[in-house]
Formats: sequence, structure tokens, C-alpha cells
Amino acid sequence: MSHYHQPHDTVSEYSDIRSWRSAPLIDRVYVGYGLAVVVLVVLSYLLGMFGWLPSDPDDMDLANMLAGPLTEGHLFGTDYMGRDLQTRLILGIQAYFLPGLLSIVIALVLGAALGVLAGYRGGRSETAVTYVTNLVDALPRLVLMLLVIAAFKPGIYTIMVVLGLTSAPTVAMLVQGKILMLRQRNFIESAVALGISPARIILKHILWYNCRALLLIQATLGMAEAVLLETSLSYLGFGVQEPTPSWGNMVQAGANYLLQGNFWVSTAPALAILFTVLGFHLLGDGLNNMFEGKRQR
Amino acid sequence: MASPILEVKGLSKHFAQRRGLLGLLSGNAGGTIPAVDGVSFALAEHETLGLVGESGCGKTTTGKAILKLMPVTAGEIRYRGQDITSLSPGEFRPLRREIQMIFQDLDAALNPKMRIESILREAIGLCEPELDADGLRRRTYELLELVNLKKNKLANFPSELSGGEKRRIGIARVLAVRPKLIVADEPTSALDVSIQAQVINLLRDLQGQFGLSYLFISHDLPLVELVSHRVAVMYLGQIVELGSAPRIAHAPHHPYTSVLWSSLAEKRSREAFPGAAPAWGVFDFERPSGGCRFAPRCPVYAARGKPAECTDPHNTPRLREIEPGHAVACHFPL
Amino acid sequence: MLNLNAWKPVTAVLLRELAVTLALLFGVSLVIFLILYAAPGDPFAALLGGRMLSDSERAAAYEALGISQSWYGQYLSWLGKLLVGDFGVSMRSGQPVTQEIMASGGRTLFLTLGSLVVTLAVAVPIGVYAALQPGGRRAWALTMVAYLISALPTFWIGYLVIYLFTSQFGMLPILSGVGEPQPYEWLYVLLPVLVLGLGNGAFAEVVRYVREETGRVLGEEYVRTARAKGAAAWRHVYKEGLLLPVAEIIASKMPFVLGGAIIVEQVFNWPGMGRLAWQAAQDRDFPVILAITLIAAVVVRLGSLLHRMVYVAVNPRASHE
Amino acid sequence: MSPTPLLRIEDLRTYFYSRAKQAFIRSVDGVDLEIARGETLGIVGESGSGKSVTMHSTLGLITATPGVISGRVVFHDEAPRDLLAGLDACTRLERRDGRIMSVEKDNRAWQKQVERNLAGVRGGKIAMIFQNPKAAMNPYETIGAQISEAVRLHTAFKDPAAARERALHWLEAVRIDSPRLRYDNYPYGLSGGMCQRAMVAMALAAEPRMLIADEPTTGLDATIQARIVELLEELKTRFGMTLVLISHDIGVIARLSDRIAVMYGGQVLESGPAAMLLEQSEQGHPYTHALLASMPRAKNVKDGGRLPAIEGEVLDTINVPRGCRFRERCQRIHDGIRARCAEQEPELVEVTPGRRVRCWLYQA
Repeated sequence: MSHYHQPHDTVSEYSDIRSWRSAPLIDRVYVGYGLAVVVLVVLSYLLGMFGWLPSDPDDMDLANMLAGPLTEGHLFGTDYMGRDLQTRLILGIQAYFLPGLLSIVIALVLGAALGVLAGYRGGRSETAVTYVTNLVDALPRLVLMLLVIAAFKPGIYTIMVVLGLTSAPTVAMLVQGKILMLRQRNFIESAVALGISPARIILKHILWYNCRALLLIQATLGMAEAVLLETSLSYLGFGVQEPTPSWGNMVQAGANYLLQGNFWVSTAPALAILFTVLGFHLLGDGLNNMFEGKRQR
Repeated sequence: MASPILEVKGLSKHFAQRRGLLGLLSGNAGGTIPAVDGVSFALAEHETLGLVGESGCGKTTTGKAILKLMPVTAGEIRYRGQDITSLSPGEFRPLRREIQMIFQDLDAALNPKMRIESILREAIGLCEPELDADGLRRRTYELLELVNLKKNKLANFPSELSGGEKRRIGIARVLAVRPKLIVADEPTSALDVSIQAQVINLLRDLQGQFGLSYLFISHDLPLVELVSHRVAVMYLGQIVELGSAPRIAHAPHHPYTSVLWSSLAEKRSREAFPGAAPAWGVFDFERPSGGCRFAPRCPVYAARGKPAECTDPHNTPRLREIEPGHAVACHFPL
Repeated sequence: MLNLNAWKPVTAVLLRELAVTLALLFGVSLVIFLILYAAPGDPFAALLGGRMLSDSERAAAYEALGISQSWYGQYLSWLGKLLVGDFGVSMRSGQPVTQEIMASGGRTLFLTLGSLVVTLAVAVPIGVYAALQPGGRRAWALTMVAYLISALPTFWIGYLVIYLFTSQFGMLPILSGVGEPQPYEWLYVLLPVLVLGLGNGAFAEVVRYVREETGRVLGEEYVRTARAKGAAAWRHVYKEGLLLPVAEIIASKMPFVLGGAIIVEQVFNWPGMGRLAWQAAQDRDFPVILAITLIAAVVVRLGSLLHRMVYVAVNPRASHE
Repeated sequence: MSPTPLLRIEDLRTYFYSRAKQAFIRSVDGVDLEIARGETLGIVGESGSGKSVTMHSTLGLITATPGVISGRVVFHDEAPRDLLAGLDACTRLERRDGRIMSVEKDNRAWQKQVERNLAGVRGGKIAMIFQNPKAAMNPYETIGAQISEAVRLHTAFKDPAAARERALHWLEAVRIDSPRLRYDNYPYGLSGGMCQRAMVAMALAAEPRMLIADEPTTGLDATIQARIVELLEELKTRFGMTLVLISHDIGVIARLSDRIAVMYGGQVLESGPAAMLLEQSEQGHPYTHALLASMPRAKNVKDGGRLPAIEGEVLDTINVPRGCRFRERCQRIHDGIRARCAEQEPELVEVTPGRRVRCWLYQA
């Protein structure tokens, strides 16, 4: 039985577009959880950067190695060398946070530029951007990364620059879609007819008013990509090397113990990856439903 | 005739027919569709010229060409005596404020993510950048009064407005830059009957108050007859008849105009024009080889046994004045 | 049914698609070449000599082959050899690259296609179900599960699955790929496919895309007319609401699955092209990594070719676009 | 009373719910209509008047929730049959001083119930055609296939060859040029007018008792509109078809309707014989009279060239006022009825034989 209730007799004429208050429960849960993850990650990053850590990441507490969670002195237990897992998990964020931001900035700036080029000018530039997009799509991201690794033995920042470059076409396609929608309702033509300069049409009307939600959503999804890529590469042994902690190489290091039945060493970083990526995905999807109006009734 | 605010001579706009990749490879770069083909007319100060015709006849393209929203293939557009056809966008910008357009799509003028207040303020700022905060507010309220909308609408988003309100905000936005000439492309076709009447009265009042000239584009014949001083009937990119509104509606000389008016749903089409051609629902865009373009559908051409002049490519009927102030492009006017 | 009598214009579209694919592969080869050319230690020369050459040796090698030092000269000569199918010799094993790839390529292709089928088989029904009950409790729960699955780190799940099967079923933990067949041989084949199928990170995206596309088509005007006609809605929805989205997913998710294969092959010690690529990246074995990247691009383009064919077969208008 | 009507709609209510404003959109708010056999009922009204939603509700085409919440739709084919049977079992309404404020509905159960009620009726006994034909026809099937599907579903011509012949027969009946060629065309290959004819053929191919035409001429050119109106007129005389014509174009309604119902804000404000409503509109509902007077026609222009427009906005059925829905825009309220107009909603009362008006001007 579905229930529909109208509390008041008359309804205010005022703008009801305060979307987060009126958005369905599902979206608010998604965004709430997502924001919680973002705050936690940023805080942990700052903690790691300033060194305020529960304990020294390399200090080996040989007494209780492979301790499970909630042993005294080690909230999240210890790894196979007795090092405190909570500290190493917090430090693990250093490996992807800043590089992730770099990849997001590149993807958004380059993507928006290409999107405007393709959408606003159209014609040859549109075909050129579509060609580049197909080109990037044709190369599986991880395979391309291996090629770059073989060629340059790059650090994580170079890898993230490549990630940014390869994510830009997706952003470009979405921005171009927005411009197409505005063009179909003749909005762009009527702005030109009124006498608004092309620069203001692009920057203010297209990018600021109509694309900011879209770019924010791509940023959150971009960070999830960055986490997955960094952890996968460090799992494969290309990212951060031991003893510097990364969630990827922690899972890898704990793998042998997992196969012998001691789960926690490998599971803790895996859960960290899971909840962080889930957080960014849900935040992106929730914001998308709220602002892009998929579920707006 | 008051001095013409707008003169259009031999205006043409041909769209290249997009050929696929194979078409390009196989050499023929594809023909062109002459959407507008040698259109000429003049519009006087404070006058409303109706531009009427079926969809696809080129009336909207003509309107947009005048506002230089698209490059012109041939012809000349003079605004207040000055040739604006070849002006660069920069040179044309100061003039652009005086020539404005109301678009058919109710949402065209409104950025979906902007509130009404900022939409109006931006338009006002274009024309009077020096206004301070309360100067802007006063001008905004003034515009709302002009289009009789309540102040509480300022906080709303376009998606929260009714059709009529969207159209009025669109008009207010155009008035903000103090135009002289407005090209109105089907301003009321997306509105309900009762709202249409309000918008037509509004446009008429504004014409009286600001001395505006309108180029009123529509496919709604009785509406064009009502609002226009003079009416130009277009068919497949050409003006086939031009004259005063009552005469075009009730005593047309071109067969197409008569068929167009007689096809109104209220009238019984058969008795208005016994010889009406059989069901030729198919509206064929391909041009007949030459001569009069309406020949294949023209009842007079059929009734007169398909006379050769009509389809003679060297004798294409020209728009010629057969009575003072009334011109027609037909060899056998009614 | 599908408009089979439209094959005349279809060939025109497929020709255009092939032309686009060739242009893209040309672009891909250029990108790969530029990466190698810009790399320190001039790996390109290594391609010729099969090992890292000193400066003097490199100059001699160029002279011997009569190609100029300029980058386009090298690119053209390299491209020439590629077109003939000569990918050069693996710097690690000394075997011709084509031979090594032939051996491992089949397994990766099986793994990739198998997992694509798994992803579709699980995600599409969830998406359709969620589209049919937009607000439903169960639909929301299923979508939530989809998000959870696709956020799982593939490698961790791989280890968990191996642990589960080795401890519970007493199987040799790692498929050595050689030696006498294990009791559950087919299981070794199935596990990686399942893990990659669910854990390739595109799972939630597939559910969301199907839910949106099917939902949109159910709301289309022509479906409402079909229901007003008394016809079963599904007969009119399946083309645009299911067939096209699935084709689109195959084309767009192929790269994700190929990428995921590298991880899964590593976890399961699965001797496929992914593992070869990983090894090549470790040892900077350029001929191998270069060949694998090209082949991956070709496979991805085959995916979108398939999508275009389905699109043209279903949508009559496509052949006149 | 006239012989038993082919279709009678009693107190039909179809609501939608805006989660953003936490309020009901009362698209159809208590509609009573009757359609006699062989008669053409014209339902005219502006956007948001509920004219389309009313007929969509009778054929169970409403997918949004809560959708149909009350009313009866009795279809007198061989035996009387309530198309909304079992609705009360699925819905529970709560009213607060006369107005529905809360609805509980088992949507899935009702969906199944509607399919059971309408088996054989929807598409078979009652067919429907829609606005913008190019979007309303399936772009992935040829029009011939879509028409023969209707034939196979509802008539005795089950095998494909017979169904094809039958479909061609109907294509000729709607005057499509070269039907054998058009049979294998796709909707995108036809003009708007042609596509509309194909949809009419598809509806008639099921040989229904009644045809509902929802804005059939909207969006078409004047000349094409005239052809479609002629076609409907011809089908009316040739097959004695019972037709429900929904349109906002008063010209089309005047041309085809025997009886007219004027709808506003989700309710029928006036219904009666077409000639009486149109010619003697001053004895009818103020809204009808004002609507006819405000039509942009040269003859309506008063002194100073202004049209007698109805002030104010078309009623948005979220904020439904107390009393008469047209009150804010009505010019004929006088002190005698001002209080009642503001407080109490008038009933649809018979003013003269066959003509019913919902206005306090005519009730003692």
C-alpha cells in the first residue's frame, strides 16, 4: 500500500527547488553517506599530512602480530609485522588523495574546454573531439597505464595526469550534451539575439549555471576512479612500494595470510577501498538524481 | 507610407544538403535546399507586417536571417536605411539591441537554472550597465508591470511558471533593451486560447506605448489577419502575395492564399472553393523544375488545363503590383 | 522482427564504421609510438635490436635499416612492420611476440567474453526489474547491492574466492596451467570469469544504464499507443529498451573488462595476455606491451562494430543517417 | 433519458502527487460524462483542464501514481461492464471538510485489476489515436506491421496474409496514397499527415465500437488539419462511428461534435448540444462564453482593437480554490451569488433539456 498525504490546504507559490529538502529519502541517504566518507577521507588526509597519527607506522609491536581489530593499543589490529593497521590505513590515503585531485582538475578543465569547443562551435571541432573521445575509449585504461609504466617508470602523479587526460573526453561528452539541450530549446540563439557576448554565454550561462552540478558529480566519480586505479596499480606492484603504505599493497601483502585463513590483514584495507569507492559513487549518483532531475516528479 | 524601418531585397538562404561520407567520396557534394529564395518586402515604423505560410515555407528562416542569427546566401537587409547585411558581429552589436526577437519556444529566453530576477537584471544590464542596485530593482518592477506580472514571480525558476508567464517574462526581457523592431516568431502558438488573447493585447499595447514595429510570423491565419496591418503569404521560400490584411483574408488574388484561408477548420472547405484539389496531403519539398512552385497543387492551374506559362522556367511569376498596395506572383490571379 | 531486408544500406554504414575503426587504430598506433619515442633510453631502438642498445649501436642499427633518425621515419618503418604482422621479438624471452600472444590471447579473450556475459546476465535483469518498480523497496535494495559489488576491490574478492575453494574443496590453490588436470578443472576456468564478471567495476553502471533506458522507453509515446492498442508492451519495448542498451553496454564496457582481466589474471595466476602485459611492464619489454595495447584497441573496436551492426539492424532510420 | 449511453463516466477522480510540494495534482476531480452510440462528443478545454487524463483513465493508460482513485466507468457493449471495477478494494481515501487530503492505494494490485477489467476492451472495443503521430507510432516497425498487429489481436483475421489484406483495406479507407507502397514504410519516412492517417487506420483495424481521438490535429499544418478533420467526418458517416474528440482547438470541435463538454480545472463546467453551446453561449457557463469571445478572430475585436481576454492564469490544479474553480477569472459574479461562488462548489445541474451547467448563476 503506497501512502500519499497532503498536510496543508494551499501550497506556497514560492520556489520549491530547494532540492535537497524535497529530494526522495534514497537520494538523501546516498548523499549523506557520501559526504560522511568525503569528510572522513579529507580529515584522515590532513591527519596523515601533519603527522598526528595514533602511532608510528613502522614501529613493530612484535608481541601481538596479526592481531584482530579492537585489541588494546591497536584499534584496527596489526599486520603481519605487528605494525598498527589504523595508522597505515590513514597514511594509505596520502598515496591517492592529492594525485586524485590533480587528475580531477585535469579531467574537468580539459573536459569542459573540449565540451564547449565541440558543443558551441560544432562542425569540424565537434568531429575532432568525437575522434579524440573514441580514441581514448579504444584504449583500456589499465593497459594504457602499463604501457606508460613500461615507457617511463612513472611516479603516481604522472599516472594521475594520464588518468586525468583519459577522463576528460567523458566530461566533454556530458558538457556537449548540455549545450545541445540548450541549443534545442533555442536558448543559445536567443541569448545571442539579445546581445549577450559569446564569452558570457559560455562561461556564465553554459558552464556556471548549467554545468556546475554536472562537473561536481564528475569530480566525485573521478575520485572513485583515482582510488580504484591507485590501489590496483600498487596491488600490481607499480604504485607505492613497501614499506610506504597504500591500501593496494596492504591487500597484496596480506594475501598469503588470507589464504591461510587469517583474513583481517588483507580485509581491512579492502574494506577501506570498498567503503571509500562506494561513498564517492553514491555521492555522485545521489547528487545526479537531485540536480539533474532524474527522479524529480 | 511612413519611412521604412526595415527593407529586405532579394533575401535568399540556401542550406547545403548534408551528404554522408559516401556522398562526398562519390563526388557530388549534394544539392542545396533554397529555404528562402529572393524574398523582398519593407516594414514601416509602428507597422505590423504578418508573415504567414505552412511549416517549411521559410518564414522563420527569414526572421532569423534579418537578425543575422545565420549567414545570408544572397540579398540585402537595410535597417533604417543602413545596410546591415555585411556588418561584422562587433559592428552590428550596438544595433542588435534595437532589433529583437521573440522565439516560438517558450523556454528559449529563459536559462532553466536561473531565477527570473537574474534573467531580467542581466537583460537590463546590457542596455543600462550604469544602473546601481535599486535602479536595477526599479527597472525590474517597471518591466513586470509592463507585462502585468506579480513581483513574487521574481524568485521563481522558469520551470515553475505557466506558459503565459514564461511568454510574458520573455517579452519583458526583450523590452529591457528598449528595442525598436521585434520579430515575433509564432509568439502565441504554444499558448492556450485565453492566454493567447492576453499576449496579443499586450503586444498591441506595447506597440502603442513604444511605437514598436513587428514582423509577426505565424501559421495561424485568423490570428495574422487580426494583428497585422499588412500580410505577406509565403510558399516554399517565396512571397506569393503581399497586401493589406482584410484584402488578403477576404479577397485574395493568389490561388494558394485562397486555398489556405478556405482550409480553416470552421469553414466547410468544399463550398468555399468547389474546385479544391483532391486530397493532396503530401507536402512535397522537392522543387518542381521551374516556373510557379505552387503549380502542382494549384486548382486554377488544374482548372485551366495546366497552361504552359505556369511551369515555364523562363517565365517564373514575379511579385507585381496589380492594385495599389497589393502585389501577387501569379500569371492568372483570381 | 529485425528488418533483414535493409542489408543494402547497412553495408554502407558498416563500411563507414570500418573506415572510422581504421582511422582510430591509426591514431592509437601514433599515440603508442609517441609514448615510446618520448620515453627515456629510446625504447624504440630496443625494438629493432631486441635489447637496449648503446648510442653507437643504435646509430649503426638505423644505418643498417636505412631509416632516417627523424621520428616519422622511425614511425613509418615501425608501422610498416606492424602491418605485416611482425611485432618484433620479446626482449625477455627472445620468442617472437606474435607467438607469445597467440598462446595467451585465447585465454584472455575467453575470460573477457565470459565475464561480460556474467555481468550482463546478472546486471541486466536487476536493471530491468528496477525499471519496472521505480519506487519499490526490493528494487532499491537490489540497486544498492549492485553498487556494493562494483565497489569491491577485484583482487581482494579473488583471494577470498580462492581461499573459499581451496579450504572447502581441497583444491590446489593456484592453477599451474601445466601438469595433470585437477579434479575440478572447469571450476578453475569458471572462478576468474565469475570474479571478473561481478568485480570489473562497471557492474553498477550497467544496472543504472539499463534501469534508465528501459524506464525511459516504457514512458515513450509509442509504447503508450501499443498499450492503448491492447498489444503486449514488451513486444514494442524490447528493441529500444533492451536490445540497444545491451549492445551499447558490450561496446562501452569492453575496455573496463579488458582492464580488469589484468588484475584477475594476476590473482588467479591465469596465463593470459593480461599477465603477459604485467610482466612486460615490469621488464620494460616494449615489443610485447606495445602489441598487447594494439590488440586491446582492436578488440574494443570490434565491440563497437558489433554495437553498430545491432543498431543498424534494429533501427531502420540508422541506415539513412 | 436518452437510450442507455455506450459509455458513462461517473465521479471519476485521477490524482497525481508532487513530492516536492507535498500536495496532490487534482488533474481529474469528479467528472461525469456520457457518450451515446453513434454520437460525437467533443471535449474542449485548455491545458491542465484534465480532458486527456479523463479519457486516458478510462482506458487504464495512467502509469503515474496514485492515478485513478475513485469513480465508475460503465461500458454498455453487449452487457454493462464497469471498467473501474474493484477500485474501492485497492484504495482508501481520507477527506477533510469535503476535500480528499490523503490517499492509500495498492498500485500493483490495481494495475493487475485494470488489465483484467480491460481485456478485449482496450484496443478492441474502444480504440484511441494520439497527438504528434510520428512519436506515437513505433519507429522500429513498419506501419503495415503495426496495423496488421491490431487486426490479428482483435479480429478474426489471424493469419499474416489475411491480416495484411485487411490492413491494406484500412489504409485505403483512410485515403493514404499508394497503400501497398506505404505498407512497408517506417513512420520516419512519412509526413505528419500521412502518419496520422496510418494511426487512424491502426485504430479502426480493430473494428472498435468507439474511437477516442486525443488532439488528433494539434501540431499539423492548417491544410493538413483540414484533411484529417474531413477524414474523421467521413468515417463518422460511413461507419456510424462513436467518436470522442479531445482538442483545445474550438474550430475543430465545432466542426465535428454533436455534443460538447467544456472542461476546466479537472471538472466539466458545461455540457450539451454543440449548436446550443456555441451559438447561445451567453445562456451557458461564463467560461465558455468568455473563451469563445476571446478567440483571436477579427470579428471578436472590440473598439480600440483589443480582444476581450479572460484575465488571470489557467487554473493550476495543485492549488484548487474553495468554491467555484473559475471564480478568480469570472466577470459575471454579482452580489447575489458572490458568497456562494467563493465558498461552495456548484453542482452540474440541468439548466435546459440536454444542457447542464456548473454555475450559481443558474441555480436558485
